[in-house]
Amino acid sequence: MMVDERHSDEADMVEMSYAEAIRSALDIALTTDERVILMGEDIGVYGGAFQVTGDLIHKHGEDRVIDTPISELGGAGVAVGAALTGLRPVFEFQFSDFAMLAMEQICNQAAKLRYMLGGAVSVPLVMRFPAGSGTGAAAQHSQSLEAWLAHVPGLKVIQPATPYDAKGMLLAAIEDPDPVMIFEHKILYKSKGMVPTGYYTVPLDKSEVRREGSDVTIVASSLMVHKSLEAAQQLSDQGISAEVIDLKSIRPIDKDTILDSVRKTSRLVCVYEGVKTLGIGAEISAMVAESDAFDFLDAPILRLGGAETPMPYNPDLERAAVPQIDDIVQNVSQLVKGER
Amino acid sequence: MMVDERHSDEADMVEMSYAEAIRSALDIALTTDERVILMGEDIGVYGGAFQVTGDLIHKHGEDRVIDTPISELGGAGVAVGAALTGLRPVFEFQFSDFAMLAMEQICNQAAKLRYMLGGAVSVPLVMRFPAGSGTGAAAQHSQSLEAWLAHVPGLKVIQPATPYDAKGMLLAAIEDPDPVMIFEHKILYKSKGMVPTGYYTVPLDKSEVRREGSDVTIVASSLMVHKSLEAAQQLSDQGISAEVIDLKSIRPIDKDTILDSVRKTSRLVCVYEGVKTLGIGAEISAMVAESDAFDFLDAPILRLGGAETPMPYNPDLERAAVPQIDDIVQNVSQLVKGER
Amino acid sequence: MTKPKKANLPFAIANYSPDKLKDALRKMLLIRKFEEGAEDCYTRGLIHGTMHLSIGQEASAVGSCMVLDADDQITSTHRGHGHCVAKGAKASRMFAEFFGKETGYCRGRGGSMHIADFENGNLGANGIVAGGIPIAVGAALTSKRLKLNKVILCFFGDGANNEGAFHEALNMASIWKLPVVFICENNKYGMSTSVERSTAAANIADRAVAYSMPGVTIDGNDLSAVSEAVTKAVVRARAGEGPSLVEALTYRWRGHSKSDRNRYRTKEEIAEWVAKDPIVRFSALLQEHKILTNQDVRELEESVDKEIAEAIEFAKESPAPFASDVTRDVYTELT
Amino acid sequence: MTKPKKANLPFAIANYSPDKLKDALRKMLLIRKFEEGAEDCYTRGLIHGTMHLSIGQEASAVGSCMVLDADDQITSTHRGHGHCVAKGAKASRMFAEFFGKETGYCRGRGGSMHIADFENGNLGANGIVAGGIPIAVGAALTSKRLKLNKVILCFFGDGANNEGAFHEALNMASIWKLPVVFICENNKYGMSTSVERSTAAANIADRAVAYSMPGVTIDGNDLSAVSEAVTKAVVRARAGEGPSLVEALTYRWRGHSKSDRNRYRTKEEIAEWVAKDPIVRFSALLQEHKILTNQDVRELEESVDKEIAEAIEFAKESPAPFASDVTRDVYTELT
Ligand SMILES: Cc1ncc(C[n+]2csc(CCOP(=O)(O)OP(=O)(O)O)c2C)c(N)n1
Ligand SMILES: Cc1ncc(C[n+]2csc(CCOP(=O)(O)OP(=O)(O)O)c2C)c(N)n1
Ligand SMILES: [Mg+2]
Ligand SMILES: [Mg+2]
Repeated sequence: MMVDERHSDEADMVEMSYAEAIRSALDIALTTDERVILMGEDIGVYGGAFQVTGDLIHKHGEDRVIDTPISELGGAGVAVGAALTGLRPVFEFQFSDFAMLAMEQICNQAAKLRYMLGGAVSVPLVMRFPAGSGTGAAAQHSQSLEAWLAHVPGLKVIQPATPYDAKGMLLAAIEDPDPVMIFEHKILYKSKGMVPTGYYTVPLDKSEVRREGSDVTIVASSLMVHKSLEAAQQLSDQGISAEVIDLKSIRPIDKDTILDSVRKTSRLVCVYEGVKTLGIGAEISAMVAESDAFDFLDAPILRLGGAETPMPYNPDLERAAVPQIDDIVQNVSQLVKGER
Repeated sequence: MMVDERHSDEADMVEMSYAEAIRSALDIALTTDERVILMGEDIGVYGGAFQVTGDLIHKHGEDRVIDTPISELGGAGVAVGAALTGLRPVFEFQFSDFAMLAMEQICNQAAKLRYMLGGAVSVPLVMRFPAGSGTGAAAQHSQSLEAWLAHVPGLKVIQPATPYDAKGMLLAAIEDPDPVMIFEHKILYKSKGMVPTGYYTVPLDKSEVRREGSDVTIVASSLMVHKSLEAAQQLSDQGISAEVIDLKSIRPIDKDTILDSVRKTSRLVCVYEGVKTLGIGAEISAMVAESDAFDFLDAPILRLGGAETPMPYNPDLERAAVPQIDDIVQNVSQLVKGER
Repeated sequence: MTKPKKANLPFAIANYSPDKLKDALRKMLLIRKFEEGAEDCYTRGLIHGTMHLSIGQEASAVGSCMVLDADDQITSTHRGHGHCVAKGAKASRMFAEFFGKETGYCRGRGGSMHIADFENGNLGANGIVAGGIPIAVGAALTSKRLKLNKVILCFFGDGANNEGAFHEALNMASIWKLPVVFICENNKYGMSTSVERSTAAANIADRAVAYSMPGVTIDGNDLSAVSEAVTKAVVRARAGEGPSLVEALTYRWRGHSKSDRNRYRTKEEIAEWVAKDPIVRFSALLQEHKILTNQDVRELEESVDKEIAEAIEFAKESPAPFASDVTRDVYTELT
Repeated sequence: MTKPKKANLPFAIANYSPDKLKDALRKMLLIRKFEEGAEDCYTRGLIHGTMHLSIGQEASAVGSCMVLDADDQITSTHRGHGHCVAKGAKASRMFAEFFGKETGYCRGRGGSMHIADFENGNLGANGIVAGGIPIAVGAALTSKRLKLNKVILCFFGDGANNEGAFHEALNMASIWKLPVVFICENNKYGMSTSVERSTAAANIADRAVAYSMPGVTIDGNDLSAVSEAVTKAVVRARAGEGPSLVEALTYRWRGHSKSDRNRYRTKEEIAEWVAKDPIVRFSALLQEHKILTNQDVRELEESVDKEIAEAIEFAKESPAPFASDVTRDVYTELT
């Protein structure tokens, strides 16, 4: 599950979990910028449903780390209004699923205000969405809805896959003048990686090649990056060289990195946890299919996405509902061998 | 703007507007099935913001044609609960944009209840979403959000483009045991076509070839069907033979009809009004790119979708934000000539 | 059920038969032991996911549901085991659901947070706080429109009362005079946030004013008080006079869910409420009024223990779903 | 502005300078004539889209905003022209916006439903009913956190009070004691649905109880009554004591929007309210108290007429956006 972190110049790296890395970013932001506030349900003394905010309330006080009532729409709207007028709120949805209640404020207000007002304002708002399955929490607590938000102009949408990126991209998001939506996979919160203790940022609009390869490009995001890397390792035992791209940003999509890779490998597989139909793999596939890289393609573009179903409770069904390492290995191998 | 209606056996066809065709379907359903109720804002004496329900309240009474308070989430939830327990509600969102407030009830409840309950229940709910731009109503009243709902398993999502389909698909939707979401383009409400006065249904899962052609397949939906047909006419003057498919259903997508056409024409262009990124064209493109029809493709798959922006108020900007006939002609012609 | 109350007797004693009272105690015990059993199975790794236990809140579930006729309906919450048992569900099929089995109420697809029992009128728990409130109002609309004469009880927590869905749903129920009773189980906290810190009203029942419906705050650990208040509300609903809001003050002994570290409340507070155990209170009341002997209660407990043990056995032995059925029941099969 | 009220004098007369009163009347006239001008341009096809006129409601906009300091803020609604003018916007840039021009407040991107004027503290109209309510609360949170001492007035309609956003936002404003004043302009109807048919409360101000804040229902066509109630609420907000709810009873003379056929109300009702014209009333009050003469009023009207004519001219002459700029300002340019 650990990805090698090659890109930091900082000397003082320590091992942190993904959740700790986020907390470190929040701590730095709260400390250095008095405009930053945190809002969310049970993020105070409880420390957040996934213990991401932890004990920040004790250090920064309940005026900065604000427990909201269970009011997702209103809470998000308060954050929008605060961002519009001078604060820099970082809003946590307890589960990304509950953000469905707040789509109006996110997508009708935060995303559009700058444009509707002719550029007169910015909305420096960050929202965090714990997403994904694997916890047995069933259909209303396990969704991957990033494709919805990535469909909305005015938002920036990211999915960091490592502790390093989780911290660096969050710090970049807090500084960004526009609304940035961060999808965090719940299963990643406990994953570990080397992370600088101090301040640094990671660009919000760049993908990253996590493993180089020549036979096929796998574009994956979030938890699926790790599954794809594991699959690539197994594929290499079969003599198949897979390049793995960590998508990281889904609005905007880093077209160049993906097209460069496809021009090199001639094959593309998109791996994502959200429902396959109209999930982010649809966009990546379509983007490549309409580009000049189309001419380089030697095989159909494969998508491995979530099954066309609400997330089931039973653990075997739950596993069957999202791409697993075996699925990736088998499908990629068939594709490369021309069997599909 | 009128599409020739070739597929009705009924003798007693009359010319109706799209809005009248919907009203006719609602009238029949209210008359023949006491479980059917209509719910929505100002659908009673006002007749609906787009005068779709018209004077149905006078015929069927305010117990059947129910003006809700301005409470989209609660209203949708009431409709879900009613559908779950024996009624067959047809819920009108005044503008599809306001459905953002009700995503929770639509996508967490209506779409998932049957599955979460192991098949013990059905949710025979119909929701109507007046969508699209062209009215100068700006960013919060002009969206095309069908891609969001088409991403959600458990829902059926349709976009009828003609009065004939609007009525026949609505009657089919009301009979369907599962939640059916209908996107109606506001600009189509006044468009006319021949419609049987009596009862008939049109399948919810079938696309239709509206114009046959051999050089390129244009898959379009809703208002864009009409723009594409007009473009196809102009293209034929340039010697380009375009096949135009009216998508009609976006969940499920009628894969066979599209693949058959692409196998014949070797070129595919998707035309849709929703934001290009992760709009329905992304899914169609990706579906073709991963199918065996991929091998038949002679050119990249083009998408003409909405611009990456909230909808502007100024009419010139508004026109620039969605595909126009000229854009279709120009892009298709370039594609066929190998210029892209 | 609606006989005039006898002077000086608690409502439940005055209005219910000994059998019905005994059944109420049995249901309370069944809820308690069901949840203790579920907790134990969870700890032993036999159940996955998460669960929200209502131990300590049994009086509000049983005291409310005992007022209903068999074909009345309820909507429930993430903390819904008690409501489910109180409305007549079998412990065996509930355990089977938690074990993810085909014999579960949701055939293993729903789990604790989506437990439902349509045959007995439980329209379902809900993973979305306040998600069930508009659904209950919709069920009440069906009852009224189709003249089914059903009353719907809508359970939700104190935390849920700050959701917009609460506001919109109560308003509609009132303007349309629908047969629904809103029962707020106020256990002082949402996940961790107290009512004082989250709700700008001294009593949640005060909010009834905003919807022109009666609102009452009662001791939710007193089964008799609960059934008295709910009876009034149900009578009103059934008479076509519209909804009511009943706020039952109670407490969950356990943490919010299985991952709670109880940082937001004190041991003393918990102990104080454990001392108000609704089961002990109701059992004492029945003994005081000679409805049951101490021996009867012991026998009841034993029979419940046996039912739970058998239910867990049933769940363990039941078949699991096939992974290949993952997309089954997303849509209704058209035949 | 917060001087003690002189005995027997209407609040406005007792508390405001003649200049300020005259300016208030001028603003009311400006709103009226602005909207008449906009309506005329619309009818003549010079303005497209739709618009919601507040003719008849001028007292609540002006009476509220005149209480504010220059850097206080407001949030407005789809029926927001009046609030915008009252908070100090220029008619010329408003017309330019309606004409879709680069010189408009939103550079032609927003139109009537999104008119805003940040420099003067108008955070914007909103196309979403109740959409601005949580935003106002957020602005109040900023004011409190950064100690800006700003008060935020939050305008919304009677229809908006049934949205969940209303409930959630008022609750948060109250528990956090934020400096915001909620002003419900109750003009008896949403688009067509009357308050009686949609709202389960006799007065919308009654709902303040649910949020432990003061609530008051006033004659919204009486500028003095409006500014009196809003002054109380602003003083309270500025003192850190939290929000208030002011319900101003008023009426829109015109249909809901440009496509309304007025089927849901009678000619008599409209006539009755036209007779309560807030401008006539305020003008009469000023003349009664010798603040203005009839001649002064006529001069005011003429100067406003001139301002409107020039504003329309400005809008017509202004440059339109380039179609190629369609995606400009979706994101902030990073420099
Ligand atoms: C819309 C929504 N927001 C947040 C949650 C997470 N959550 C689950 S239960 C809960 C607390 C609910 O409190 P209350 O309504 O008082 O019920 P209780 O748990 O006390 O029984 C929270 C915040 C959720 N499930 N749904
Ligand atoms: C969320 C939402 N629902 C519905 C609408 C459509 N709509 C616009 S204004 C309006 C009526 C609003 O009534 P009220 O709040 O009383 O304001 P008024 O128009 O009377 O000033 C409606 C239903 C909308 N814009 N937003
Ligand atoms: Mg609680
Ligand atoms: Mg109104």
